[in-house]
Amino acid sequence: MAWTRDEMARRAAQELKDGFYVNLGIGIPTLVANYIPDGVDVTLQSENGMLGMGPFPFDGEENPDLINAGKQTITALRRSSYFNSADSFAMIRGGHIDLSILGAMEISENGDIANWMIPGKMVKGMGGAMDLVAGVKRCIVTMDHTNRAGASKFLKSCTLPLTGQNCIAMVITDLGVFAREGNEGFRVKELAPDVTLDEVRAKTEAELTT
Amino acid sequence: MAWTRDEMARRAAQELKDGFYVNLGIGIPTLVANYIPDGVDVTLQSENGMLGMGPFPFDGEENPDLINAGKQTITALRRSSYFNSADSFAMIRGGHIDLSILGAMEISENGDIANWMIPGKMVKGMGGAMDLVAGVKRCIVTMDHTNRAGASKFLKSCTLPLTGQNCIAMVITDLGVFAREGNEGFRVKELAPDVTLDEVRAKTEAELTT
Amino acid sequence: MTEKIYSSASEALEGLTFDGMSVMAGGFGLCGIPENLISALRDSGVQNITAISNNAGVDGFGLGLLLETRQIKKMISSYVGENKEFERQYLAGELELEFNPQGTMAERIRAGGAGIPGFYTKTGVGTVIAEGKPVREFNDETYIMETGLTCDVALIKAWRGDTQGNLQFKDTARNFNPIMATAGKVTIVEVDELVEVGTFDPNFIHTPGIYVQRLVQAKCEKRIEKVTTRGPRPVEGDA
Amino acid sequence: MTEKIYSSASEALEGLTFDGMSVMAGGFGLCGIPENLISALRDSGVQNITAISNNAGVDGFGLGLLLETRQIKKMISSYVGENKEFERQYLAGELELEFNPQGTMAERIRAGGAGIPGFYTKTGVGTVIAEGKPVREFNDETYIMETGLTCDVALIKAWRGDTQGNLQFKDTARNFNPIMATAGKVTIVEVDELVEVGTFDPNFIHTPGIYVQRLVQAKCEKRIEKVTTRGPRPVEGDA
Repeated sequence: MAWTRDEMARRAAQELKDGFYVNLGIGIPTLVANYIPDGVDVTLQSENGMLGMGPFPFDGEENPDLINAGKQTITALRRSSYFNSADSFAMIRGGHIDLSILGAMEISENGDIANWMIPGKMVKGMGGAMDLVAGVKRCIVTMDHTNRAGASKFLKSCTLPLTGQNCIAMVITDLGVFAREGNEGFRVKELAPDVTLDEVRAKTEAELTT
Repeated sequence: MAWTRDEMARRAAQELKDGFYVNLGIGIPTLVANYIPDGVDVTLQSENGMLGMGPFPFDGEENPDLINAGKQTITALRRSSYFNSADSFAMIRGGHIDLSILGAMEISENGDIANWMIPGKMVKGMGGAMDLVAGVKRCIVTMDHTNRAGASKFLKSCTLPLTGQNCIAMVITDLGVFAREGNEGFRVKELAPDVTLDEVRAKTEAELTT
Repeated sequence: MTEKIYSSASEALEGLTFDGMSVMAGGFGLCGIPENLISALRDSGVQNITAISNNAGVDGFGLGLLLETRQIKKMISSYVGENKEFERQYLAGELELEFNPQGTMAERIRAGGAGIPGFYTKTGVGTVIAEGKPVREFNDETYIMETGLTCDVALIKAWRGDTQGNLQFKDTARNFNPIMATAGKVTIVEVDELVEVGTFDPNFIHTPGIYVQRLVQAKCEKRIEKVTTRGPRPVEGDA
Repeated sequence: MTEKIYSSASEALEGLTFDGMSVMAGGFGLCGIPENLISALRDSGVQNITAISNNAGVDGFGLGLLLETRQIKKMISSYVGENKEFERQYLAGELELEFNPQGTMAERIRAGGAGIPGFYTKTGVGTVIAEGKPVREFNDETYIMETGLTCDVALIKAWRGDTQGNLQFKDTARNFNPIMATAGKVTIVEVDELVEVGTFDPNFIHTPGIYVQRLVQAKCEKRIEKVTTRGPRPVEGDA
């Protein structure tokens, strides 16, 4: 049985270590914050200029001067700090963020990621995604293994314009967990319950080792 | 009669305009702060990270955390702000300081300056001098016209290792004021009382126009 | 002392607008945008603006106002997703658009203000962003060169400013504002609160007054783009 | 939560020192130097240090301590005028010295911490500083390339720090400290005051805790290099 979005988020949360500084993308990655393991203290960065992101505010307590990178109203914590956009990306580009979890349209077997534009469609821009994948120490992607038409999103090489090259260390899909070290290819690390390796191979264009 | 150090400083202070942000070097330039004309409001920058330098403290009121770029104890003003060294030199390099007044060992007719090392002697370093002459909007030098041996310090080209190229807009010596526009040579703008053009020419290796 | 305080946003813009000018506008989404200065820029009627701003506002608010009136010729942004009029003009070929990765854009602005004409970054290597850009190897890794960015006028939104132009920003409304303040040939700031010089602890000034040429106090609407809450605050005494 | 607080400077250095290591030390002159961490580094006995610091301390204080014991192999500084032992070792060829213009040095450190391996500057063009460095023209002006600078361990002096490692600096003792804090593989900070998390207004934190791996509260002597005064404070009532 393939994992749900929440199960994927829960699995991704297992990659968080105590003391980590983490940047979470939009979509499934946002859900990861709900599954931080007990005893693991994590500080969330928001690339619009905040470290120590708190939960959403209570109704009526929204602060227009306090939003996350997804433009949602949020709150601060006792540990929070604010800084400008150049300082925020200095933190990201300089490799100070331990982990980024983000979504993707396509991942290739050499760790390339495409998640910002589809040719022919209106392009909204890459925001901070290119900076994150190039700068953060370790990048994990959470995505569905196939698209709505059933085609693999885990490819030999990306067909969409890239967000970054050779930068994804782990892919968590509804079917399992796939990890790589350095410049190697991806290895099947875990399978979702009742998902078979054959099923994964059938739905994966990328070369996978076990 | 050649100008004294204080007279040179007073003359240099005439170049300050209301609202200017100014960096003053060590020596005669430091004295300029004593002669800021009435009605002219100037903010002094210290490259170790302060805007709005105040006067020296009263006896016994020294603050070890508050020094100027010459490492002397100073005080703050109501307008003061502190920043780090990178931000301080971003301000300098980015052309935000209106005027720098500094000392020199040699000046050449094309606006080069040498003021940081004498080959064969122990070299102490350039500190912030190279950044200042390369970055500040307008640089004025105050110096004696000749050295102790009577040789000109205002040369066709500098003999000492340069601090910066083509960056000095005005030279104020004990003998007079010499100014240049853009890439032109220096023009005699003023002479100290009873100093003759002939005397200046005799003591100047650089080409001067009148 | 040269007076930096102006009585209205349009007065603060006076004499600075011209056809084809480049303008930076602070803000991330609608958070920390110089609302009043943007409106005044629209009212000035100036044409063919190159606008440098992380986003393009929304329909009818922020830079959306200048898109409606077609005063913007070109945008340099990292993300423009929230604006139908933008999309229409762009798809119709009426609007030029240059995408920058957000961190590259922030660093280009900081570099522009700091007198750094170019720097190297890993961001965008192997992507369309790298096309045509100089490349250099450092420690066997490839980096691309990006250039510093400045502008004719920077429009800034700050929380509090003093009469010397020293500024403080609030929460994540800080974002691009302090760096853009360093990158304008002229920098104009609107503040929620104008205070006397000496009000701020000099240790906690985000933007020193040297970067601010004109300052105006103005009321902001501070529209929220995506109100997101976790529900009502629990009544006291509840578990 | 990983504990960042250490009980002494030498404990804070434990496991991080090795022969040939590079160390940044904050401070300008003797203002804002990590006195206790420098002493602890001396006591560690580590050899062949490359020390990156704007100045080299004075005889018997600051980095002068490490020069006395000949633990420093190379210095990267902008000005070293106040230290006889330094001069002796340098003239005897016992010490390598690399001068950087102060602003170039500051920017190299900031770049190192920000993941920028190289940048262009006008500073030093046409001087010995430019020798051997790549050159590039921007808008018909010549610039030289300088590289980012990082280190194995950064030693930082802050005014106050909280248990998460968030820091505030005091007056001009800020100087190189915040940028060096970003450029250390490991950053160790000594503070005058250690406070509970939540003490600081998040708008006014100079260095976010992400940059701080180890923190120790320690008493500083804060020696003044050049006491300069304008005389006694006038007695009240005097004109």
